[in-house]
Amino acid sequence: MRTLDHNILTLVTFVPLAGALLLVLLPRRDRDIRIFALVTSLLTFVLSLHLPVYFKRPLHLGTGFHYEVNSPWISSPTIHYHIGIDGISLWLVVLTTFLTPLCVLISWKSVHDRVKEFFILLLILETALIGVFVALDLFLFYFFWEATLIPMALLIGIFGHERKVYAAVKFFMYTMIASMFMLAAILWLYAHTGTFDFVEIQTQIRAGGVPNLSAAALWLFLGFFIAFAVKVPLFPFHTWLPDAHVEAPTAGSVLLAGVLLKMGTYGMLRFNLGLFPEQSRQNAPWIVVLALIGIIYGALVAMVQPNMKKLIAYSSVSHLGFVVLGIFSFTQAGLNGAMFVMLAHGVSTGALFMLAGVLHERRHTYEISEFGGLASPMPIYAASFLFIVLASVGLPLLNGFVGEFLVLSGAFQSRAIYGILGATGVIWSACYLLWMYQRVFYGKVTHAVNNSLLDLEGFEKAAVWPCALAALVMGVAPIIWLAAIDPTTHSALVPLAQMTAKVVGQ
Amino acid sequence: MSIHLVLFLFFGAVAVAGAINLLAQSHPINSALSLIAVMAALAGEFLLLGAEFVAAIQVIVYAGAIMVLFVFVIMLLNAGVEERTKGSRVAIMFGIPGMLMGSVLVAWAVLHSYGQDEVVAGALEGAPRDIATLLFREFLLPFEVTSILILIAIMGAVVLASKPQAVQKRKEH
Amino acid sequence: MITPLVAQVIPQAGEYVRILPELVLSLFGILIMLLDPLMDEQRGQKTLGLIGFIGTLAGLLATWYMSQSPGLAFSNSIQIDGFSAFFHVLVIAIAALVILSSYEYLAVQHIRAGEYYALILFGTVGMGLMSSAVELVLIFIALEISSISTYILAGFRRYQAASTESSLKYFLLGSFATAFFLYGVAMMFGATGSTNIDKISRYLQSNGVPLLVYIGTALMFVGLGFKLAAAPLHVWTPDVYEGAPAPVVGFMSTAPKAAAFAVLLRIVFAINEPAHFWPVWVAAALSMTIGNLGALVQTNVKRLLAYSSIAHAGYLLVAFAMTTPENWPNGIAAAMFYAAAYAAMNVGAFAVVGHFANAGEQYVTLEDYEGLGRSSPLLAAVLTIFLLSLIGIPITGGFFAKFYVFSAALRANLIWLTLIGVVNSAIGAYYYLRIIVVMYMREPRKQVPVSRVSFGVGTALAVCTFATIYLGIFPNRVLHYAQQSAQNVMPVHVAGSPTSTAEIPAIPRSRP
Amino acid sequence: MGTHALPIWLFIVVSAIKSAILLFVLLTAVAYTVWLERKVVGHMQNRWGPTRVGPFGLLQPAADGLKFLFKEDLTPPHVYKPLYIAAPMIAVIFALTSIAVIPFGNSVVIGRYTIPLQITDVNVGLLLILGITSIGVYGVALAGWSSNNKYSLLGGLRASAQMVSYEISLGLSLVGVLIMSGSFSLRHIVEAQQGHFWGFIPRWNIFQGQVVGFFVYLIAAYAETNRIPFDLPEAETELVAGYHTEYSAMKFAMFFMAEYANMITVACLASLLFLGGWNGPIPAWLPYPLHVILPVVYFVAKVFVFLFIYIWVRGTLPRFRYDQLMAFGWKFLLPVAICNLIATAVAVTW
Amino acid sequence: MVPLSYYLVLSAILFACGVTGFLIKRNVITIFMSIELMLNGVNLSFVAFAAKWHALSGQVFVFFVMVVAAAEAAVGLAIIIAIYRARETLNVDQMNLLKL
Repeated sequence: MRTLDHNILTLVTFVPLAGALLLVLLPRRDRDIRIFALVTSLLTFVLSLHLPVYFKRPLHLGTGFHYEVNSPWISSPTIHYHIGIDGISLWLVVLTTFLTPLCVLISWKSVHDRVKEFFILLLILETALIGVFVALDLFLFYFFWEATLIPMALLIGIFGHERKVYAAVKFFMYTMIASMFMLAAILWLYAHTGTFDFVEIQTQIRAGGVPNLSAAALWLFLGFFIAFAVKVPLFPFHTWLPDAHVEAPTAGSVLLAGVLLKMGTYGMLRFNLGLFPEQSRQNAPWIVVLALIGIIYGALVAMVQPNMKKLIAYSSVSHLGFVVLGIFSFTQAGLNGAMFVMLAHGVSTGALFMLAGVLHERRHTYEISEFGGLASPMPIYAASFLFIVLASVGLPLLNGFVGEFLVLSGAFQSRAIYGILGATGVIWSACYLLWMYQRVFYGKVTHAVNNSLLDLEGFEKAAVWPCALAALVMGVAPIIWLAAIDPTTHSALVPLAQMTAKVVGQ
Repeated sequence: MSIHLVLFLFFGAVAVAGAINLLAQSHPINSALSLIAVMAALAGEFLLLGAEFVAAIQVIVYAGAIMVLFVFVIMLLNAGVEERTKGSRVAIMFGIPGMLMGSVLVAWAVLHSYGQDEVVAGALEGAPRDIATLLFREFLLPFEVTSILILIAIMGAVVLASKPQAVQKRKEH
Repeated sequence: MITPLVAQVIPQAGEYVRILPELVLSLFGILIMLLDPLMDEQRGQKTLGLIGFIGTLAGLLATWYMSQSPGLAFSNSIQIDGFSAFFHVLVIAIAALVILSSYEYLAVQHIRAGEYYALILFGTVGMGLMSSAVELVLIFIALEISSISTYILAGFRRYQAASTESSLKYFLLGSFATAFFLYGVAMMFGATGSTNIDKISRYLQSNGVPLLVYIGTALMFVGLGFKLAAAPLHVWTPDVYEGAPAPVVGFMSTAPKAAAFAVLLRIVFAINEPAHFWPVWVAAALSMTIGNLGALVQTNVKRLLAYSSIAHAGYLLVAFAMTTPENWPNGIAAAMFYAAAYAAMNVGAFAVVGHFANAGEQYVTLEDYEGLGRSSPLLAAVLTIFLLSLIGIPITGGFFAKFYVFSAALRANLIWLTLIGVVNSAIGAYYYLRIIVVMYMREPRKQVPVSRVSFGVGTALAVCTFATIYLGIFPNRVLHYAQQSAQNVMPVHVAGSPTSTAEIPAIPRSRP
Repeated sequence: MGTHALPIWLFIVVSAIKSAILLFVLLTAVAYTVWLERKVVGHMQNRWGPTRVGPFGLLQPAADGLKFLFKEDLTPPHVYKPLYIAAPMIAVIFALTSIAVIPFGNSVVIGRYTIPLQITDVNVGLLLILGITSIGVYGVALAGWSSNNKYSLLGGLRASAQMVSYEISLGLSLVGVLIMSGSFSLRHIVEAQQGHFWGFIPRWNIFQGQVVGFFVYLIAAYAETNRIPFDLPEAETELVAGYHTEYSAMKFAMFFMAEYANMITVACLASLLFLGGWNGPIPAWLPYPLHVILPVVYFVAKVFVFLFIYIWVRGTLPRFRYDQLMAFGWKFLLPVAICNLIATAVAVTW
Repeated sequence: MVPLSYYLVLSAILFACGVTGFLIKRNVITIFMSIELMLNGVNLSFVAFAAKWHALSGQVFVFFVMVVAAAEAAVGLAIIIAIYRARETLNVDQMNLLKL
């Protein structure tokens, strides 16, 4: 078991890549390819279940990271293959491995052109995504961060809808340029600490052993923050998101909303908070304001969207605002809530995109006005949709509720007005989602075509229902997740608490 | 004024006049002839500096071989009077002042560095034997390597100047 | 019986080992020339190409053998050390790849093979010598060998006016630049009384830096800047690259540049003339900016890559702007690594472009690349890898190349230059991406025939891809080697350089 | 060098006198070479040659000269005038200049001063001659081009191509001699050929293994001077006199003079380099003036022999075709010259 | 006797004339001749410096420069002939097939 513990992360990370490489060699028989991709992603998922199951086993007590692997990779500059997970990244990894097989399923029929390329890209993307969450070497992190870009851009660009090229390029350029700033910051850190290792840099910063840090810290903080804020996307940087979502194929949207956006918030949590607590605190006010704007603005814009997918996309802007709000409230509840919203949003928005994709599959449009009264021809579909919408809205006992509740309570603790403004977001989200549901499913069938629409098929059920199930379990027993998250967020807040203590002491 | 200075000034004047004439003339053949004049005048300067061998080689190689090639090509292509097309105005506008500045800079640097230090003419006997010794010892490698250079040049001249039909002919054979 | 005179003239066998790669390549070049008239076109293309390829392999072997006996040779005119071995391997490997990728190109374009392969080999000889020469006159001649052979190669599609024009432009501007370089050498000689880099370095150390040395370095920089296509001396690049045959462009955008960089490294760092900082800084910043901005508006892929090569010269020049000696090894090593990575990806990119171009190079616009991702997925994928590497995306060599250069620059506190570089790489991403987008995300508007990938091109591409990825995942060995051999370039008098030229033992020479 | 002993003014006077004499002799020689050629070729072709003017037609050159002088000097309308006029001058000036470094005998001792029988002795004399003759090609080339006539142009083109090509063989054939004597100074070269093998074979270079070099030189020199069988630039039958089609009167005469002066230079050079120059048997009991005069006589005799061979060849051989000429130059003469060079170098070294 | 700097200034003037010719002349052959003029200027520098340093090597360099110039001339003129065949002009302004 020890060897497995040592290698499990590497295994989880690279099994999809290995699958992709094997897929290259496979002949172009679409069915085989689909099955192979499904098997690979399921295998990854199963392997990744090892992580939470044996999470508590004390492996490396010193650093707080589990399943750590640290072996030299490149000697100059000293880059290590340093991976490991803590409570934050644990669930994000699992979320990724959970969503990928569902993506394969949902793409089973909807992708029929260049199938091989599609699944190769999907599996490469999975590796890169997992890599982002497990990397503990800043360089390795950047490496995977950039590596997510290409398969995602290609997925959008090749398999997307009408304005796919525009969307793909926009997506690529936004993220690419933003991450340049992060690279600059990483290089500065390397130049002044002599290492890329996250843990070591953290230790050095906390010990105050980095020369010139005080002058540069703000810029470094911003360098990281911009890269993450674009990815999240935080309010003024969000313009790429609707385009990318609308044009992306279903599986692309699912991974984009479900996992890719979390890379940004994960980065904030891990790097901005972890490396620059002081700057985080100083800059928190305007960041929180941006987050609140995001929450409300996203919700309001979502409300008027005539396009279902765009609506969900803007809802993501709104939800991710909660995450940022939670993170920068600097409270235990807020951080836990932020983490939980990430997971919940991943599951429920992923499912929403899948469902939207199902509709698009049948009608080739996302326009809400094209539908109406779908409840009668597609009862199972309507029921599933309702379930997911409720989860997303934040109905108690479903997953959305737990996270949002925690975030808001954290925000209240931090400053009441944050909580109040944030709480309106919940209301808005109920409005636009339910209104959308009403327009699509209730009433009479307005378009005759819709009468003959097929209900959910087997593989679609197989893709959507696990999400629904997960949403339910997360809502009922959030403790399973929070048990791992809580200690980590707790330790993440320690330096902040010390800082406050210092300020108070003075 | 010593005889050397007189000769220097004479050859120098010829050289500069030739160079300017090269620029002023519109017909390439006139330019070529002025260039030959420059080369001949430079051979004179080399003699003043005691470099007899170099002077002779200058005449043989430059004036006698390279410039013959130029004249040959001018004749072969029957190149006419240069057309005064729009030219590259930018080059003229920025190039010439820049060039003037550059040369003034070099001249200043040279005068600054050496002032009136004089060269003793003939102080250095450019005897062919000494040059050969140097060429075959210190500069053996460069000397040998020039053979590759010449080989390339010959090959290139043949490849580029031969008529494209040659390819077709080869194919027929 | 050998008379004493001859004994003095003939160098010892040990010295010949130090030019062994050049000897081997020249011999193979001559062999090709001799065999050329004996063969008809069809057979010539195959056989001569094979001989050329074997020649380069033999050259690599010879380089290995050569690197076993470091030291000075031929009256201190060349110096064999890790540095020169590195560039030898680089240029010879480029030549090998270009020969492979020309294999079918020549047949498609009806280009005579004999002179073509011979010129590549001879040109490689010049470039090899450039990397090992420490004598300015030898550098000059070697530079001319490499330049003249590329002038000719650029004009090889003779039945096309564009190619001849490209050759002419390259030639005129190239010789113009050579004259500047030569004037610089003259100034150096005048100021120090020597043309040996080591001697110049010593002279400057003991006598200070005369005024003429500044002018000399500036002039030499102008001359080499042309060869490097560094702005503002870059104007020839797009025209020449557009007109020249694609594999030749792959060759001349990498090998002569690498060699010129080797020369520049030796000159800049060994002479240690303090005033080079600002010219290099400006040239680097300008090259990056002009190259990237110029590439944005191009529709011809060859022109686009030409501008990109200007930009890459700029990135590389960043490594030259190190001011203090303790930063030099970083800069040198970064430059060496960059040259290697750039060679791998650019030769590969041009091999693909050359393959797509087809007879008469008619398919070279972005429009022709539409839908290639569908019609020839493998080639498109390979080209994508090269382009990603040119952007500097991780897991490709281009990433580490940029990374090393920028981190070296940061360590030398060149914040602004690094910033310009980083912003430029972001701009650069756009136009490389355009090619990828066109290949994968557009439907073809016209039918572009793509011939089957032949063995030669296939092998070349495989090697380039492998090298690009290898450098992107395991840059260790190459970088390590570069760092070690960077010490060889360091001038004698800089304290703390463990293996300076002075300590490399000259081969003892017995004179009767 | 004896000249060092001369005061500068005396040196200038002596040089002027030497130049004047030499020029006179040369021009006369040119005139009479023409006569000789006509006469000899006439006899070879079983006719008399010039007979009318003077005994044996000896005054014919003077008559020709007068005729050239007094004929109307036509300048065709479409020529490029500056060069059209300059070309013959270039030709004749460079043809006459090269004689300056040719030594034609030993030194004369007059009073305290030793005066070499040579206008000036440069230590790179041979190179200087090569340089001057190589410039001479411009005369022909420019004449052909400036005439604005396709025959002339072709003639000029042929001339320059031919002269550049054969100059290489010419130069290489001389290198053998240079290796043997180790100097570029013509005087040294001649002095290196003094003495005999086994008491009777003179140590001339041609007897020291430079036979091949000699013949290469001879052939290349014929080509350099545009003489039959290499007279393609002025081939009457195809090019209507080639580069000098448009020339008449004195300008034509200049080309004529240049050609023959070049012949003489080449002949001088051949005898200096290969046939021992002015070396020859001079019994010691002869009075001093003969010691000075005999070498000059020997030298003139050798030159005469060469000129005779020139004429002989002209009377015997047909003209080459142009491609044959080029092929011959590059594919035969040049390799032979190189082989000769290598053989000489090897022989001298071992 | 002549100061060294005079020679060098003369050489700089010739070089500058060459550069000017390169920039302002329109005929390819003349442009090429300007380059030769530059090389000649450099040669004068070399010989003058050789005299200054009493080093014959300066004269040897001239030798190499001439070889290079000859090689360049051969190749360059061949290119010029080729381009004349293709374009029937020697004016650089008309060498415009390759433009943005």
